[in-house]
Amino acid sequence: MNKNVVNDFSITVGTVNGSGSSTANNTILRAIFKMGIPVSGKNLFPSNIEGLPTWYTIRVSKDGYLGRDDRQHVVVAMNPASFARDLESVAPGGAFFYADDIKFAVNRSDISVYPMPIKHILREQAGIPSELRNAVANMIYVGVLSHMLGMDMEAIRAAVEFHFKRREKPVAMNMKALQDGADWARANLVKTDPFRLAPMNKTGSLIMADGNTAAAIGSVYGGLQFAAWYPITPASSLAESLTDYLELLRPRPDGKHTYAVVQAEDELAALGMAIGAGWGGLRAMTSTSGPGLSLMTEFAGLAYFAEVPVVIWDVQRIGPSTGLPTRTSQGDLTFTAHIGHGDSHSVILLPGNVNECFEFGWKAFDIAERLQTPVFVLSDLDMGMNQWMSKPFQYPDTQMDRGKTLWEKDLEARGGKWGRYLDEDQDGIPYRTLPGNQHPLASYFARGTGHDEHARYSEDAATWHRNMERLVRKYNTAKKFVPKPVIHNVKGAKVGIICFGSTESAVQEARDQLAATGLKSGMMRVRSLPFTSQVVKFIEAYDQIVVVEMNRDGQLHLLLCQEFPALAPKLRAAAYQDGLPASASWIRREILQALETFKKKSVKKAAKKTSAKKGAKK
Amino acid sequence: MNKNVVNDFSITVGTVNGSGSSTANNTILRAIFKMGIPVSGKNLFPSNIEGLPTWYTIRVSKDGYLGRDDRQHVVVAMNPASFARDLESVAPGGAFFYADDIKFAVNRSDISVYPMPIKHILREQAGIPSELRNAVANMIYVGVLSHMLGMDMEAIRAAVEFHFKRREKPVAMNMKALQDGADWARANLVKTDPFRLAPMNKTGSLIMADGNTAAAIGSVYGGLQFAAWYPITPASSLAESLTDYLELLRPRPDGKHTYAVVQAEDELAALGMAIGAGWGGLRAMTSTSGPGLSLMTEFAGLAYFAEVPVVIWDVQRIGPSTGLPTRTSQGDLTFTAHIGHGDSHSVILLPGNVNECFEFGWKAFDIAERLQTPVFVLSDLDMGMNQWMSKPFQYPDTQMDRGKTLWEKDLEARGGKWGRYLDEDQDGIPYRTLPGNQHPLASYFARGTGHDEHARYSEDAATWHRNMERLVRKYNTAKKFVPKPVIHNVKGAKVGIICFGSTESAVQEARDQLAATGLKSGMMRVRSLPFTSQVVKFIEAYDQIVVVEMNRDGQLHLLLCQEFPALAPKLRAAAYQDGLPASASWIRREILQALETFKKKSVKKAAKKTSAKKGAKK
Amino acid sequence: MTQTLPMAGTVPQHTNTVGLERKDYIGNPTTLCAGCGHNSISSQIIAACYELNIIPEKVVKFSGIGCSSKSPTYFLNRAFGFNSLHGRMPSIATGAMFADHTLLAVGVSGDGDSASIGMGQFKHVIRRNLDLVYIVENNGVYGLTKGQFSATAELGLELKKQGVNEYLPVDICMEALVSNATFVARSFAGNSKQVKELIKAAIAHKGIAVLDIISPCVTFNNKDDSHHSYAWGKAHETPLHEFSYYPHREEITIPEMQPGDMRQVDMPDGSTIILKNLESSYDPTNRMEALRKLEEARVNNWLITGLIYVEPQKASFTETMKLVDTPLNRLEEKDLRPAPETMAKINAMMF
Amino acid sequence: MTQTLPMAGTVPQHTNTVGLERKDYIGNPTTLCAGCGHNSISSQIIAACYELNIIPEKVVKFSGIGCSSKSPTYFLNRAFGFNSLHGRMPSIATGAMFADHTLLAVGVSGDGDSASIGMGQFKHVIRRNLDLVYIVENNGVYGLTKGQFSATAELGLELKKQGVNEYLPVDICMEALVSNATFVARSFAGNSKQVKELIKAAIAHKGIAVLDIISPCVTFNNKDDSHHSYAWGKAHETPLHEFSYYPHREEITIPEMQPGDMRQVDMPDGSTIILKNLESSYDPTNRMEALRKLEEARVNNWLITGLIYVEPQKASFTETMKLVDTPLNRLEEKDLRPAPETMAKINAMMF
Ligand SMILES: Cc1ncc(C[n+]2csc(CCOP(=O)(O)OP(=O)(O)O)c2C)c(N)n1
Ligand SMILES: Cc1ncc(C[n+]2csc(CCOP(=O)(O)OP(=O)(O)O)c2C)c(N)n1
Ligand code: SF4
Ligand code: SF4
Ligand SMILES: [Mg+2]
Ligand SMILES: [Mg+2]
Repeated sequence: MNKNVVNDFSITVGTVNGSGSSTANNTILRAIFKMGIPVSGKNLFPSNIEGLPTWYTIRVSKDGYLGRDDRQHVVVAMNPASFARDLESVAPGGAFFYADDIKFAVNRSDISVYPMPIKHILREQAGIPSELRNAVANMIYVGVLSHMLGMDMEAIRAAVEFHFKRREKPVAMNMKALQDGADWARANLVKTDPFRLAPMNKTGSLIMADGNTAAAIGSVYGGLQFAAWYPITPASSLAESLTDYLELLRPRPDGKHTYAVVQAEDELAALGMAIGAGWGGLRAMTSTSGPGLSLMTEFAGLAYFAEVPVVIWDVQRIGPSTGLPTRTSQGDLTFTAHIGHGDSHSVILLPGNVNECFEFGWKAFDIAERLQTPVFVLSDLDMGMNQWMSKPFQYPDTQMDRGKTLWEKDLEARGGKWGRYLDEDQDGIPYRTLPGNQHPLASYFARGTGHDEHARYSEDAATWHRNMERLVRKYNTAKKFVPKPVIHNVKGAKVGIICFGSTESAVQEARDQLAATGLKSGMMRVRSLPFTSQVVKFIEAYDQIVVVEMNRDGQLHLLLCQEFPALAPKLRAAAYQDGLPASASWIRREILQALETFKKKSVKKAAKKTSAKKGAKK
Repeated sequence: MNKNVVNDFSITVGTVNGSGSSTANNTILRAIFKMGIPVSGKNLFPSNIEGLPTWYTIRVSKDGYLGRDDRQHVVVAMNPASFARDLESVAPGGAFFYADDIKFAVNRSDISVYPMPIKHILREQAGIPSELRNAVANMIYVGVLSHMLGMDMEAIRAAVEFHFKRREKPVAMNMKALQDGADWARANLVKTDPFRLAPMNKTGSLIMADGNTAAAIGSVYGGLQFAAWYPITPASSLAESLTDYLELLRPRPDGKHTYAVVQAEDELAALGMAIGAGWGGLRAMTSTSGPGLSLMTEFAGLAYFAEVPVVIWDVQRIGPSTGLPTRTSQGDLTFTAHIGHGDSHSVILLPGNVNECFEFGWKAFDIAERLQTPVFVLSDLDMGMNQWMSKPFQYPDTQMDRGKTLWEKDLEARGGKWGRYLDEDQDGIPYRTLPGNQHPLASYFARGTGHDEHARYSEDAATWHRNMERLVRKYNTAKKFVPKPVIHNVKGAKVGIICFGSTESAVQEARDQLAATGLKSGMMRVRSLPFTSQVVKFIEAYDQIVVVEMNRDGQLHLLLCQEFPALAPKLRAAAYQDGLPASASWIRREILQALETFKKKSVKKAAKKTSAKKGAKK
Repeated sequence: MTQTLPMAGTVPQHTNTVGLERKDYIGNPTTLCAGCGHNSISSQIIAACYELNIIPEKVVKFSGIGCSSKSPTYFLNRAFGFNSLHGRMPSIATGAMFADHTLLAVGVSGDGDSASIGMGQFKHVIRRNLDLVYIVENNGVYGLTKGQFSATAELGLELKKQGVNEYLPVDICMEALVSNATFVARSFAGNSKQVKELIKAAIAHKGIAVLDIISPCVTFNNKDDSHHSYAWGKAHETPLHEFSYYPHREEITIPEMQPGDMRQVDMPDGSTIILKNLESSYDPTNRMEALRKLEEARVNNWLITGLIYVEPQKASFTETMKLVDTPLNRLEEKDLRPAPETMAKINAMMF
Repeated sequence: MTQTLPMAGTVPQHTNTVGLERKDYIGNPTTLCAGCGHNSISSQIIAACYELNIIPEKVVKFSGIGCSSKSPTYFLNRAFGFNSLHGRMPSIATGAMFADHTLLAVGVSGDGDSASIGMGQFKHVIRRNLDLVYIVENNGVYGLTKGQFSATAELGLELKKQGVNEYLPVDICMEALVSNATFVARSFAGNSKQVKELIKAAIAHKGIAVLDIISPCVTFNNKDDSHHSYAWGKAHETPLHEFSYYPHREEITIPEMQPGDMRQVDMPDGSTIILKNLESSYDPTNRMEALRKLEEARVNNWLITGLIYVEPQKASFTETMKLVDTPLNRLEEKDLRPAPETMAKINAMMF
């Protein structure tokens, strides 16, 4: 028997989708979390409702790494269709559990193999309604694993009770199956693999949640008043959670609502409605994913130009086009930055974890209303739909910023003097009034056509130019309001790594690995566009900058080159994507490759290289 | 009396729109052209059908400069509403003609002032139908000008006959009014201004046309088979001309059609239909402007990813949003380059003049079918809707390139071996079959979702990655097929100017002016994305590069910084736009300002500067 | 039949009961072509609002893009307005009405705007019964882009530059009806009185009120035999009834009419519509009859005008969504942000 | 009533007249849920094509996005196909049909795909009468995104995760009809025979043929009282007639019927539809009657099935556009590029 490997391995379960395995897998995840061990789980599911192979992979990491581990240590095979592949995927020395009704030859001797009589044990479960049999069957493998890996039964019970909202019957039914699985394993299996769980105390202060739920709750704490949306994976659960949490958190004795959530007929209408509401003075939002965002293009331009606050969540999936609807990506960044015809600048927030999904959920409204502009929040499928350990959500530490809004009394105070697009404060942000304002000088006519400082239609060249330059001023002002990057400077490091979004933990892990080989690096996680002053400082502080991202073209790298041409020669992209969540191993590989390119020194060569590399490889 | 100014001045006519003045103004333009004098005309019209001020400005330039002159030498005021403004606009020493029924005080002594009894002369015209009175009134000022400036009456007649397709009655009616105007001027006016026309022989080998017509004709010579479009200024006339020229150039004895032109219900449908047709193997296109292009975003991504050839003309107007529908711009470049969510690379053609509108009209199909990808052609309102002198259109010098298409016999020849997305030739371009192909192995299922080499649905990570990398290879291959830049290298010059599209002549003029002050510069007009190898060579060859463009954000500059980060530090944007066509004067000013920024040397300072400038000014 | 002006006599002739003059309802000078049907409709909107004593600040205007969609600039200058995107007026109006559901929403669109690019939003806003007066200024062409056929152009219409239209027209009223609109009317810009009365009733209506008003484009589609021309409209208009709107029930004075000659529809706000039958009796509360009438008109090329369908009692969209009485845009942080105590509870709800 | 299989006897039982077996018409194994209505419809498409002796290579398939839109993968593997974007099948099909107008176009869409996001394209492709079999697999929900209400969900439908639907449903057939569809039918996936016969007739039809097929989503919307469930369909289906399609007129053998019991519709390709009256006689060539019947069904919650409307003779879109006989995608440079001589002429036409 190998030397024990404690709290540092991965578990992957292959099942049939629609078979209810997510309950089982979440139980494992939560039980491990409850044992105080850092853990993360990723659902790799098909774009399909029922019957196709699906995988769930759990990373147990005593060091707290949450990125995907691309080695498979413990594999559970419940699906004949993916059996061969699952078997092959087990890392040498790993453990392979499988439902013994699957009749395939198991021809590997370099791993521990454990057949499980799932069907048999299931048959012994009494009174299980037929539609729940598959789900219960899955609990049996959880039971087997619990014994074999050393999962705490009380932790498991906590997870099961949480899942079934403490409803006695399902809890009992599932715990029974689970226990039977564990008992069978105790009686019948001999452990030959090294993987073990042992309680720690690293998760006590944390919660576990997914980013979409966090974003929804954050939005409710942000005072959300209007949301319109259209169903799309992986964003749907964000909008669907809004109603749940609005009902929970904003109930009124008279049963009436301080909000409306509308399922629109498509994404054009969804953003249109949100813009109408934002223009009307509501904290308004929509949420979507790539294809929906593409459809929102024309309206995004209107909101930018008519200066309407609205929040647009894009839970990124892999594109272009319909792409892989159930696979993650960071591929919408350049598109969002330049969305819409004509000149425009998008304000973009880039949450890096579930906690920030909550935080940006409420902050996005403050920023949108302060700046009177659409605010895009780019999350991704991995962050949005998977369960992550997280710091508990923190109640907003600032009051709502409703921006420069003038009501009747304000207009009276200023003797009615006001112009919708006047730059009174020289920060590019004008004052606005809201429909319903009864002051006789309050009203104005909003439009996507050229307009002067008083919102009057104008085709005058100088007026057009003045207005567009004010919008640049406003974008500059935005730097004061958007979240600053998170920076870890490292003394003596020459290499600075830049990343954003959900890849942070995997990048951290890759950096640790590189540091172990002697390559020290600083790190900055960018959290917004426009880039704030800290961004340029970080880039200046290092000799070589590598931008890590989960897309093909190195999109953040492109935007940084645009914004800082003088620094562009020392920027390199480490971009990769195939739909799977980031892993430390590809990040490390891509960083090293990117650093290689610095060895070719002269500007001339470097230029060629970059353009060639772009072409040939990235 | 001042010294004569011959063939080097501008004429601006202010009228009411919907009053038929375009006939009159085109007559002036064409008559001057017929006299062999280089000339250009620009219509500055409101987004409105009737009743608002509109201007037409003609530049007479013995040196052949076609850019807008922002000085007004000869001004004709026919519209009471713009009278004051028109009067004010006359450059000192200029000439001011006006309809004497407009009762405004003319209080300038630094210009020559000529009242014209338009109404009076009009009253003397016999038998003019009431709906034509305004149009004929305009011919009277043409007559007055013809005498005062020395326009050749035969040249005028040629223009009038052309306009009225040699129909006797209207020709006679208009020539009469014109002659009466001329006669009146001869009898009553004393010339005190210096502006004169004198015949030259610089236009004999040229034609005069607008870019939209040229693009339509070019498309017909390209073998256009299907076009779908939705009306939008300034693109409508492109699509509307298609039918005219298809009927003219592709008639058949049986009256049947080898093409279809469909007015779609919106731009989404227009591009969708064109994609359907392109997928089906037709030479298919659509034409639109900014708002329409924004609506095409999702479909553009589909065409990129499913690899469907289709041509998309974007006749740019000024945005963002509805913006100014009748004003020109080069503002859709960054948006088009990154159109659609996810990673994508657009092939973009950038015609620089009417002749290239024709040429790219046919070439775009060859490129699209060769590459199996959407090809965007970015023209603009100035180029598309105004009449320009041009080299005659040249019959295509290459045969149609239908790309890698396999019909029944081809599949037979290869024994049915074929995969829709196989990279057989390692150039990233796969082979395709077309619906209707009766070979039993011909068919495949096209989709915007992930697919393998045989077009089968796939969510496999490696397959996705492989396919996306092939698309990069294809984009690299595109460099072989897109038009190369036009380059004027200048020995000893340290400054290189980059421009694109309709600004070329104005840039040329600005360069000549700068050269006169001792500042030599090379010049490159970029004609496509991806950038070909000549682009990087040009940049490398100069110490300082200034990118001139008619937009706010310096969009080509941004794209060059992205593509050539190593060279980015020596790139500066000279970007400006207010809806008016480019003039040498702002270009000169912006180039000088951009060059100023090079004086601040250190990388650090330069970086700050660039980002600050971007914010504060650009 | 005479209509008593509300509270006539108690205020000087030229101000209405809210103390405003007609000029308080006007907008900027029009920039549309002289004679454009859209201008007459703007005038009737002005007249209707003035006569109904509406406070302009209580109105909010919406439009898409087109000549028609420019019109909101030409009436009710004191009202907020949003000239949005081509075909997208309905969604903008929807969101905005949630901001202050106490406002009166007036939307103006064109046939291109609503029946071509905007078909989807047009149908769906009706389905949700948004409280909106939705006027389609229908001229059969795209005016602003210079006269291309719109989807309401009749089959066979021939225009100089465009050739012959090959498709059957979209019938705005029929579309509204099958989308379950609760108020559907057709009128003709040449019939100012009817336009005005219908607008008044549409304003009183709760929920969506679709007004398909044939509004000639004098520049691009006014040939005598074109179905959207003044001449054709005048020759073919077939009113379903003489239509009158009474803001207060008490004021109805119809001395010379017999009950059999008329039909009365009570609106939820206490106002009343009186339909005086012309040739035959038409019941606009019967959907089947409305369908039949429209189909009959289509087959026979009749320009039927008047109230085609009304269902006065159905909940409007903002009612369905059960909003608090205060306009949402006047709510404050305390109404919107959950209390700090709730945070711990929420965290506890996570695992 | 018996239907004679075309040329029965002359070929072995298991091949059709074009020498193909049933398996030549199948597609990939379905990845939809077991029991999904969409699968039964795919089977009937396969059966109809097999029985009609259609050459699979002569078919082209289109779809949008959704579970329904995946189905073209599950039939006619030997046909080209394009699985396009959500709601945009009609435009893709339109363009493609100009590439080869001799092909048979079969489009499959969902209720979300056609009635929500795709409303505009759905209506406009009908208006143009594109030669397309347009099947809407109607289940009242968005299957692929896990069960949200679609625009065809009935008012009051309650789903576990979604709550209660507050809006009146879009009626696909009514929409098609008012857009002047030339063939409108409704069926129920549980009635395979009728589905198959209607598909055959739709294939024979020239121009657009809209088939609204209630196709239960067993995973998200199959409660017994839901209007798109198997149970409800079985309980409420009310066929308008017994519907049979005969590819060749000569083969009709209806010994036991009296002329008064039946109605015959001749299709332009020489095939015939026979409608055997059930309770009362319904005339599907009468638009007014079709409107009435749909409205009646709506009011009474009947699931009427069968051929609702047909207008067999109208020109299809590609006919209207007067294309040459050769498929456009087979034309060559000489057909497409004007001769060199023309260039000078064109230049001379410029000024
Ligand atoms: C997305 C988009 N496409 C096209 C246009 C150009 N456009 C402006 S108005 C208009 C048509 C307006 O027609 P209609 O709604 O009938 O209004 P009308 O001018 O006839 O009153 C079009 C196509 C646009 N503004 N936006
Ligand atoms: C633009 C866009 N928005 C949203 C989606 C997500 N989406 C995929 S399928 C679907 C709904 C499908 O519903 P329906 O057409 O009724 O088909 P069903 O699955 O019910 O058969 C949606 C909204 C998408 N693919 N594209
Ligand atoms: S073009 Fe037609 S619709 Fe537009 S303003 Fe003129 S008359 Fe009216
Ligand atoms: S989810 Fe519903 S519609 Fe989709 S495959 Fe399953 S049963 Fe069919
Ligand atoms: Mg119109
Ligand atoms: Mg559905």
